[in-house]
Amino acid sequence: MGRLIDLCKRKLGDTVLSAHEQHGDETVVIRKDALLTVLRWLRDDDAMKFDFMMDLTAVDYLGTRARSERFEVVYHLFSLKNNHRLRVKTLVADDDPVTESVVTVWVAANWFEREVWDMYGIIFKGHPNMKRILLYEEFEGHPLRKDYNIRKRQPLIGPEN
Amino acid sequence: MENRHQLDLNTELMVLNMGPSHPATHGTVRFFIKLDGEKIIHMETEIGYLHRAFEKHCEDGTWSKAFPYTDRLNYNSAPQNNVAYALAVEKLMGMADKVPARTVYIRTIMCELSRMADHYTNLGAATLELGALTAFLYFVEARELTWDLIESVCGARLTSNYVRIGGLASDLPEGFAGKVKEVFAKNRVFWDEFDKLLTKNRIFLDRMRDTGAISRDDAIAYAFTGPCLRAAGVEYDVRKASPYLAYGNVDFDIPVGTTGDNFDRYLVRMEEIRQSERIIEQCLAQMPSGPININDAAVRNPSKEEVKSNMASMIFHFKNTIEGIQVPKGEVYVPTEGSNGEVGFYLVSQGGGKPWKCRVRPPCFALTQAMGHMCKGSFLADIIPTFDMINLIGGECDR
Amino acid sequence: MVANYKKVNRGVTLTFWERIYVMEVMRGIIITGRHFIRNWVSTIRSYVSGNPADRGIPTIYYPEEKPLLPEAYRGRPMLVRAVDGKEKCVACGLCEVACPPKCITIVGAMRPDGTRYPETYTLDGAVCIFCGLCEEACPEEAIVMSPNYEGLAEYDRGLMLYDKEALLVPEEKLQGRLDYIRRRMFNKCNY
Amino acid sequence: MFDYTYLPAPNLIPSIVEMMLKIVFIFSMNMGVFAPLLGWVERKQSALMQDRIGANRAEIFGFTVFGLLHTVTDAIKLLTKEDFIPRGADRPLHYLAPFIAVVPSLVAFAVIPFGGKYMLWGHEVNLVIADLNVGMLYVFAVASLATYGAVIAGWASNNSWSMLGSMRVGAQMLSYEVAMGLTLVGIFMVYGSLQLTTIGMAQENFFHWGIFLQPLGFILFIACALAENKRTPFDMPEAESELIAGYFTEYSGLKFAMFWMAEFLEMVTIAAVLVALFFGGWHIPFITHQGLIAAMGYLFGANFGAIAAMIIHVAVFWLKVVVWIMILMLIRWSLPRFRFDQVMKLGWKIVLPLALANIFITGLVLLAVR
Repeated sequence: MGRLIDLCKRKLGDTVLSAHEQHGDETVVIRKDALLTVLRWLRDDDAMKFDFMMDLTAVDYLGTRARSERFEVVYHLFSLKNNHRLRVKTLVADDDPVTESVVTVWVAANWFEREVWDMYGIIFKGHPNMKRILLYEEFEGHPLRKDYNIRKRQPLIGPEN
Repeated sequence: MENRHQLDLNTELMVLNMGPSHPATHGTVRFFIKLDGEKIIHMETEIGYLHRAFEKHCEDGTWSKAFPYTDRLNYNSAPQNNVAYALAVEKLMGMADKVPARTVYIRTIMCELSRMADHYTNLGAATLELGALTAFLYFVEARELTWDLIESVCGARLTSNYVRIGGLASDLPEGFAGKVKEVFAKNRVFWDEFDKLLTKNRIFLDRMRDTGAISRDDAIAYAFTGPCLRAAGVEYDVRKASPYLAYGNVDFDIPVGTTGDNFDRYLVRMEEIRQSERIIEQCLAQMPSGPININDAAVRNPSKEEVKSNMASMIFHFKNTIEGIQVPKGEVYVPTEGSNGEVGFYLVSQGGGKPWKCRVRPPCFALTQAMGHMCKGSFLADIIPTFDMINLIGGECDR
Repeated sequence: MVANYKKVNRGVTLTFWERIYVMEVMRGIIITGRHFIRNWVSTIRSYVSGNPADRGIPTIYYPEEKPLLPEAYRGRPMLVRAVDGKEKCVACGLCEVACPPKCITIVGAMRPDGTRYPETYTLDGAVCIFCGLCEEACPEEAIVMSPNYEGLAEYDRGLMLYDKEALLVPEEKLQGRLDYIRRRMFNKCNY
Repeated sequence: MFDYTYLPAPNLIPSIVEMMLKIVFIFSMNMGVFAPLLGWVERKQSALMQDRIGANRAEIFGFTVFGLLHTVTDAIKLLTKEDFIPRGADRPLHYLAPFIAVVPSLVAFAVIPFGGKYMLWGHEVNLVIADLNVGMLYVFAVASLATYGAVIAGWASNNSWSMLGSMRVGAQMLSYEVAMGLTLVGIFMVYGSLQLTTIGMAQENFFHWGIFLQPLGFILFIACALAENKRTPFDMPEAESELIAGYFTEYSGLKFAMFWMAEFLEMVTIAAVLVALFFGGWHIPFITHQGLIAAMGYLFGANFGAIAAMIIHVAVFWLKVVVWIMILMLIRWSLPRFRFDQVMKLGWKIVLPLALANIFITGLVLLAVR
């Protein structure tokens, strides 16, 4: 197990649901309700100091997991000072796709969260502007969900003429 | 109405819709601006006009079918995206250290060539939009020469589709080093002329200096990467922080700015062109000979004779093409230094021949996000250099 | 052999002359004027001599002059007609599978002598992205990316649906590309 | 105050003929040669500066004439284009604006001498349409009228971008007109006249050219003239990457062509004023006006000699104008553009004080010399 995972486990205890290291990438899966406090700690703690939120995305594990763990919201963090990376995940249920927004922790999360809402339909509570970003407002469905057919047609929009 | 002179003059705010078809927005972004006179009070950015469902397409095809789509992310520096994707898949397959040394060096050269092409385009376009069309065309000429080099290797200028999992599509052409030398000699002249035309030109300086500035802390909070982050004085470059490809074996400088305004971004990019030349020259000098593909029948495409003569090769060839290269279950995030910033591929495999998820971290997505922050309080005309130095590439931002 | 961080020189100091714009205008004019005069002279020289190489301008007069393409160039995909007049294609369908935008459709059939051939082979030129993956997938060297880049655009998408006859080209015309595939893509450099 | 001598009183018919010929000449030079040809010159010159070829495809029977025929195709295109008026535009003003823009740049030429005075068969020919003794003031007055065209165009278009453009035009023209007037005061002090023919004659001696007597005034005047002309680096009102096309965003067809023409004609006028004030007008360096007439008279006889001298002088004048147009184009294609506030700063904080200083210094030097 990696150093960062040990540190996380020691500090966070049972907030860490699971952790693994693969190809040198350290990953911790944390409980959804503790997300904001954990991320804030990761950002501010001297041993962690994850000042960059490099990437925020989600993965749809439809059909491979229980529906209560269908979505994973994935945060890729990077620390400039310590030059290390950590992947933080949190599980989001199918029937209640809501999680905390981390815009208050990293401003950069703003658009990334909008994109996840756009593509996966996961709602970020506390986000200042939860609108679609890459697609248009009239788009039906969330295209990166695994149950969205790649050949699906969208209704025509626009003025009548 | 906290501004006093607004109260005095009873001015009315003007709402402007800049783009998506506006000369400065390249047709791929829309700014919603509230103006007080010429001063920007509020600005919202809207993107998505070039969305092409990159991730969905990648999930639909096999692992190796994603390469043509990665070309179209940052189309100014397509080979870089190819390399970034290939590195991620190779890491996921656990064969990152088995890639032949020659491939590593060729990939480095292609990355740097495309970085040069990207910076030429970007700097040129920035000056074009500031009105100096001649300087723009000098850099376009330099870029054309660079793209000719890329074309002679990849077979296409923009849609290179050059890198394969565990190797490359083809070897370098004969006499490549000589051609590179020729092109660099020409490009240096253009670089010097461009430099003389602009760097000390007071009009240009006044437009670039202290416009679109972002502080070091804000740049970090907005997850800036690449030249824009380094212009703000943050010493972060993936090539240095976690060397990949051959970057650990070459000697080069990474320019860093101080205040993070447009002029710093301009200077950082200008210097990076020079440093890329250095890297390429060193790589060409160190270039090892040998194969360009990994020696693994389950990954590489066998030659046509082999397919016809060898039963095992033929089976692998058909299996690789139809089912796709088998990638073990797992997930990986590989950061690389694109010309705009950190291009990271986050791949999830559930086993089998198709990616479960193929996410690219687009650098200019994060950069464009900060446009409103950077332009607030400045003039309408300052949007143009700021937006240019951000270097929004629609293909990458909107995917 | 390491990368170093280096501060760029931001404090560009301007001399008095540079600060009052005049010097910069003069310098700019000298640089662009040099290009102007050089290109003027060379253009006139090429008009007089009739030799396009005299023109110091990189622009190519396109339909009259053709660009020199590198041998790696990927143009329109073409089917190879073997020397005996038959298609090399055996309708195995690998290119159909390998094509990322799925622009190829093949219906295979059997000749009386037992060899397979494509009864219809349709390539939608409006969908093709010229990636060259079909060429790599083809085990028979039957589809190659020809250096042909002309006539690819039409006003009607239906006209861009190339059938087998439109795609078939005698082998000797594509020899350059076939050599390139054998030599540069799949030779000793590739085990 | 007004000097009425330019009125054709003594011998009416030759004077009217002379006047008509001069007007036709200037009009055909401007509208027939410069307005269409400058488009071609600009294209070709910018192309050669930028290592390109430039427009060269329009042809008649296989002849392309170095792309010259593109002026014809341009004219046909602009004439046949739809004349588009946006919804909500002020139609009368939208129509009026291009005329207001183009006319002043045409009539400003009336006071610029393109040759000296010549005696032909006992009739004195003065190669200027209207030899006003307030010559330059007239140019300023007329040139400032062109501002109205741009402002009205922007306002009448019912478009935010045009509006911003016209606001910029108004502010920029106003500030630079003040400065432009003051930069030339030095010249007027040196030559003691506002009349352009007098200034022209005073520059007979090569070392009395305005450029040598008023170098600072010359530089300031070029800056102001470029700003008045609204071309890069001072093209804020029409900055294509900021304001699309500024005040004429909503214009098409012939009305667009008129703005285009106005810009080119203004450039010709500026070049002509530059030549008349600073570069010796029609004079050939080191050859006096009378000297050339006498030399030509010796060769061809008095009358035909005067005609020959006239032709040479007119040719020299236009040559100088063309050279200056090309230099103005070089400047236009070499430099990036200012930001709007920087232009205003330059106008009010640098050019204007320098112009005042120039007047002061000129006055001191004149005092000391006399």
